[in-house]
Amino acid sequence: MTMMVLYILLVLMIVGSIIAVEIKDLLSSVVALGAVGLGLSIVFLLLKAPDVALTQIVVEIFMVIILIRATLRRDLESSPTRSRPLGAVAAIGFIAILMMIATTSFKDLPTFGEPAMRVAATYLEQGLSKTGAGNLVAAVMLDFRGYDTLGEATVLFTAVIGVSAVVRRIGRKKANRLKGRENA
Amino acid sequence: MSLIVKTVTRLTVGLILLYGVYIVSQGHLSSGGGFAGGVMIALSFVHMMLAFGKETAFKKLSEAKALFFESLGVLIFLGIALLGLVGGVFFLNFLPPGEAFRLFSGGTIPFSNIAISLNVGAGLFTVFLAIVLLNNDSERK
Amino acid sequence: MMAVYVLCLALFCVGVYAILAKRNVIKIIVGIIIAENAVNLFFILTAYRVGGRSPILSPGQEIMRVVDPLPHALVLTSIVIGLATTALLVAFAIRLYEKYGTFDIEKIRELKG
Amino acid sequence: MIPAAQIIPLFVAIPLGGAFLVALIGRKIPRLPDLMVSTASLFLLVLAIYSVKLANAHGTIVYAVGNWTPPVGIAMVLDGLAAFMLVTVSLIGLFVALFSIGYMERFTAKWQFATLFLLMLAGMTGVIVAGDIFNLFVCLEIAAVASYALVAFGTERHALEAAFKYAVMGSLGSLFILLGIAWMYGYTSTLNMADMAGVLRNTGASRMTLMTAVLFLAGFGLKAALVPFHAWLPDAHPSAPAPISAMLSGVLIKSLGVYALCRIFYNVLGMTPALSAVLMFLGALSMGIGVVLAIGQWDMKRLLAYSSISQIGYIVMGIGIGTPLGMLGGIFHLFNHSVFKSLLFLDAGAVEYATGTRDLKKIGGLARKMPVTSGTALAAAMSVGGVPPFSGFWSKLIIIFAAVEAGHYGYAFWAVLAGVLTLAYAMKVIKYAFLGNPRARCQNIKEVPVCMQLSMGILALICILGGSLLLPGVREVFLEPASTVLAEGTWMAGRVLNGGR
Repeated sequence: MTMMVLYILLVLMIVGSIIAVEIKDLLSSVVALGAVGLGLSIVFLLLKAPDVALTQIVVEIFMVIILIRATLRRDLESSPTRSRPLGAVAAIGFIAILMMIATTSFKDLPTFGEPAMRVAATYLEQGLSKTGAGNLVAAVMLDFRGYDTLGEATVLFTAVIGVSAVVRRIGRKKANRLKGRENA
Repeated sequence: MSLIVKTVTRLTVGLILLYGVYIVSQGHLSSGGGFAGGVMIALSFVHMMLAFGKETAFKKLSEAKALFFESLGVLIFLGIALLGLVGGVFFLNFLPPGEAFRLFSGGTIPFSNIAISLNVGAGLFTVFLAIVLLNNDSERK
Repeated sequence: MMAVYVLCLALFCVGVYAILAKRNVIKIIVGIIIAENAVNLFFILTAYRVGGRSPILSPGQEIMRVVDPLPHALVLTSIVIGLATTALLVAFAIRLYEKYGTFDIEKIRELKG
Repeated sequence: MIPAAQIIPLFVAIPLGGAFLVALIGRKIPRLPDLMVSTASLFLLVLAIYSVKLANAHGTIVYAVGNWTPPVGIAMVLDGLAAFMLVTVSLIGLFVALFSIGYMERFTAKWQFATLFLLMLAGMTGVIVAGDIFNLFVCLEIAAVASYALVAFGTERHALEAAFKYAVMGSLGSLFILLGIAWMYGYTSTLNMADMAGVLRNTGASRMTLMTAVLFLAGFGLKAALVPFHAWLPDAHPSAPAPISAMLSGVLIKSLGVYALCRIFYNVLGMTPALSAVLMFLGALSMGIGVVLAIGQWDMKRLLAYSSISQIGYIVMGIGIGTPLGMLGGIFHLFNHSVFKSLLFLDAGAVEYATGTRDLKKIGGLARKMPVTSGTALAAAMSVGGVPPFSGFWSKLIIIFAAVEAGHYGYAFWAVLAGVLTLAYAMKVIKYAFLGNPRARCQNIKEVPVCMQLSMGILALICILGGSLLLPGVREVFLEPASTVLAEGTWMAGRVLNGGR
């Protein structure tokens, strides 16, 4: 039953993403993207990952808001729909190679639903007793692998500083003693 | 925005913020955590700004203040890690794990969650402000 | 059972296609988000156990057939990293629109050689 | 864990702490950003030199973050290769920071520049000391996101355009890497690189390895700008402010691209003859295409950017040969290229600072007006062109010898040919920019500020004396431990899991 729902959701997500990529109207594209994110969140719930589902849905909301903010009131004339032929060839070539290798490589992966769990067994056994956190994901994120989480917070921090640096009105001070700067 | 939107917003903004805080504080017990909660806190401010315009939102949290809180949050998180280094190892969970399933359990985990939520909440609001302010400027031209 | 992985990879390929082949800046960003979603999904797929329980314990519960919590933590990290990248890309896109008046990557072309 | 291992987390914590402090209070205190960047990178250099001593004394040092024994927790690993890379990155970082004190006066919001610069540095050192594959990815993203923003720091049209393309290609690369990691995790069920190598060696899953190798090659190839994936580099590197161009070309593509690629291919997946052939082929391709495109350029920084593609080709080919001599050559060339390419970009920045343009057709005769810039540029150009006794000559010589020794005569000939063409474009820069009669617009210029001169001077000195790293006694301390780590392949994994040695 779970598998059936999973397949249906996955197919819907793929359809949704194709719509998001191919539709002409940018706003509809962003909305379709939001639907894909919502579907993904439900898939995460099905796969017993409530933490991830929660984060996915709120992050998706934020992404859709800023994307809509970017696309709102942009005239359609400026939104091309045609593809870049060279890029399309490169993409299809790469995807073909990837799919070809992947289909043989899938056989090496453990069966779906039966992960090997070499390291993870330790988390299940010791997570509660050693860290005292009932949520094992929180235990892994902030204790066993807290350093990764620092890195993640730093990436977000970097992006925020980056965004506020990029949106500056004036990037370069006017060079007074130089006349005729070419690259300013 | 219309009166309906404003009234509904007035009622819901507090709830969203409160739910975000709840998610942060319960991060080590049930699903959620600093990131999800932080995003919710940011979204509550975004919500307010969309309904009431930027002046009202600015009164609550200006861009400079948001950037300050963001840096503060991530600095606190690094501080927790460095306190561990003082105690022996980088990222050592130096507080006792405590009794499981209580609010004060998990050693440093709840504190890290709060630091992260500060960072994420303030940071994402800054991003939104930067992008929105930019849009307004360009439309005015 | 492998079909799940194949579908997930197909989603990734849709994203990659959009990144490489589309001319619209927003479509490229949409492609990146889709591909990111697919990669996150792949992580969670590797964690799933048939008939498993979520890795959130409650008092008095036995630890039995709990799904792998590690990929969940990794995906939380990668979701936030994706959000950070997207925010930066959107800021670039808006600035580009402001300077060039278009979202067309073929027209936004001052640098060449 | 030995007590001295406590310095390992400091490599990440110092620049991160500096960045956060600058963001917190840097706007209020005007001199703080400069001061923080310089002191943090100076500290890093001192620590990095100390880490070379440590790595020599103790071999592999493993630091278990959070006191969780790997593979349960995250490991930071310091070995010969990591120490070598740390010295390279922090050396360039320090002099670029010194240079940017003067150069960045032309830009607004210096505190943001300082923050992003320190974050980029932290990301690179994080990648270098990472012993855990997901941690490597996270640190890589810190450095990459910071570099996207830094490329667009001037917020001009072309800078934004270049930054957008760079960010899209960079994100695509990161996605490939992340998918590769997911695949690896699904199979090995661990994230520690040493543990992963052990699992892969025991089970010998070749189909699995092929898939991840393709994903990692595409991902890290995009970061390192190897030829089929190089399209973003000639836009991104010239559009950034000069100190950032120096950082990007000098160390970022190496620590994020080449170092991570080698670390994973040699120490995790294990090198096979097929992989080695692929690396050599891509290296040779980058070498040839980069050098041909570089000769045709008239924009000084764009020429240097194409030159970076070509020189990365040398490094990848040297390492790809797979013999100890080839790896030594590749590693040595990595160091030399970091020094001379960042010096050349700083010189280009100085020229732009003084004259306002970097078009080779519009400048000339700068030798008389800007003696320090011209002198250092000459040293760097000689080094990139492979003129003895400058450092670049020795490393290229070793790579060519290694190719001959391994029986790859075609590749050796190709490298010689590319070397000759390299000399041609190096001479082109010198001839058009610094020799000849001064153009009208170059009459009233003066030499750049002292801090910029100082950093260029010291880098030029390293260019001239770089060959001495090969002397017996020095080589065993700095270069050989680095190439040994690669030569050991997946067998070094055992030492990481046994807690060092």
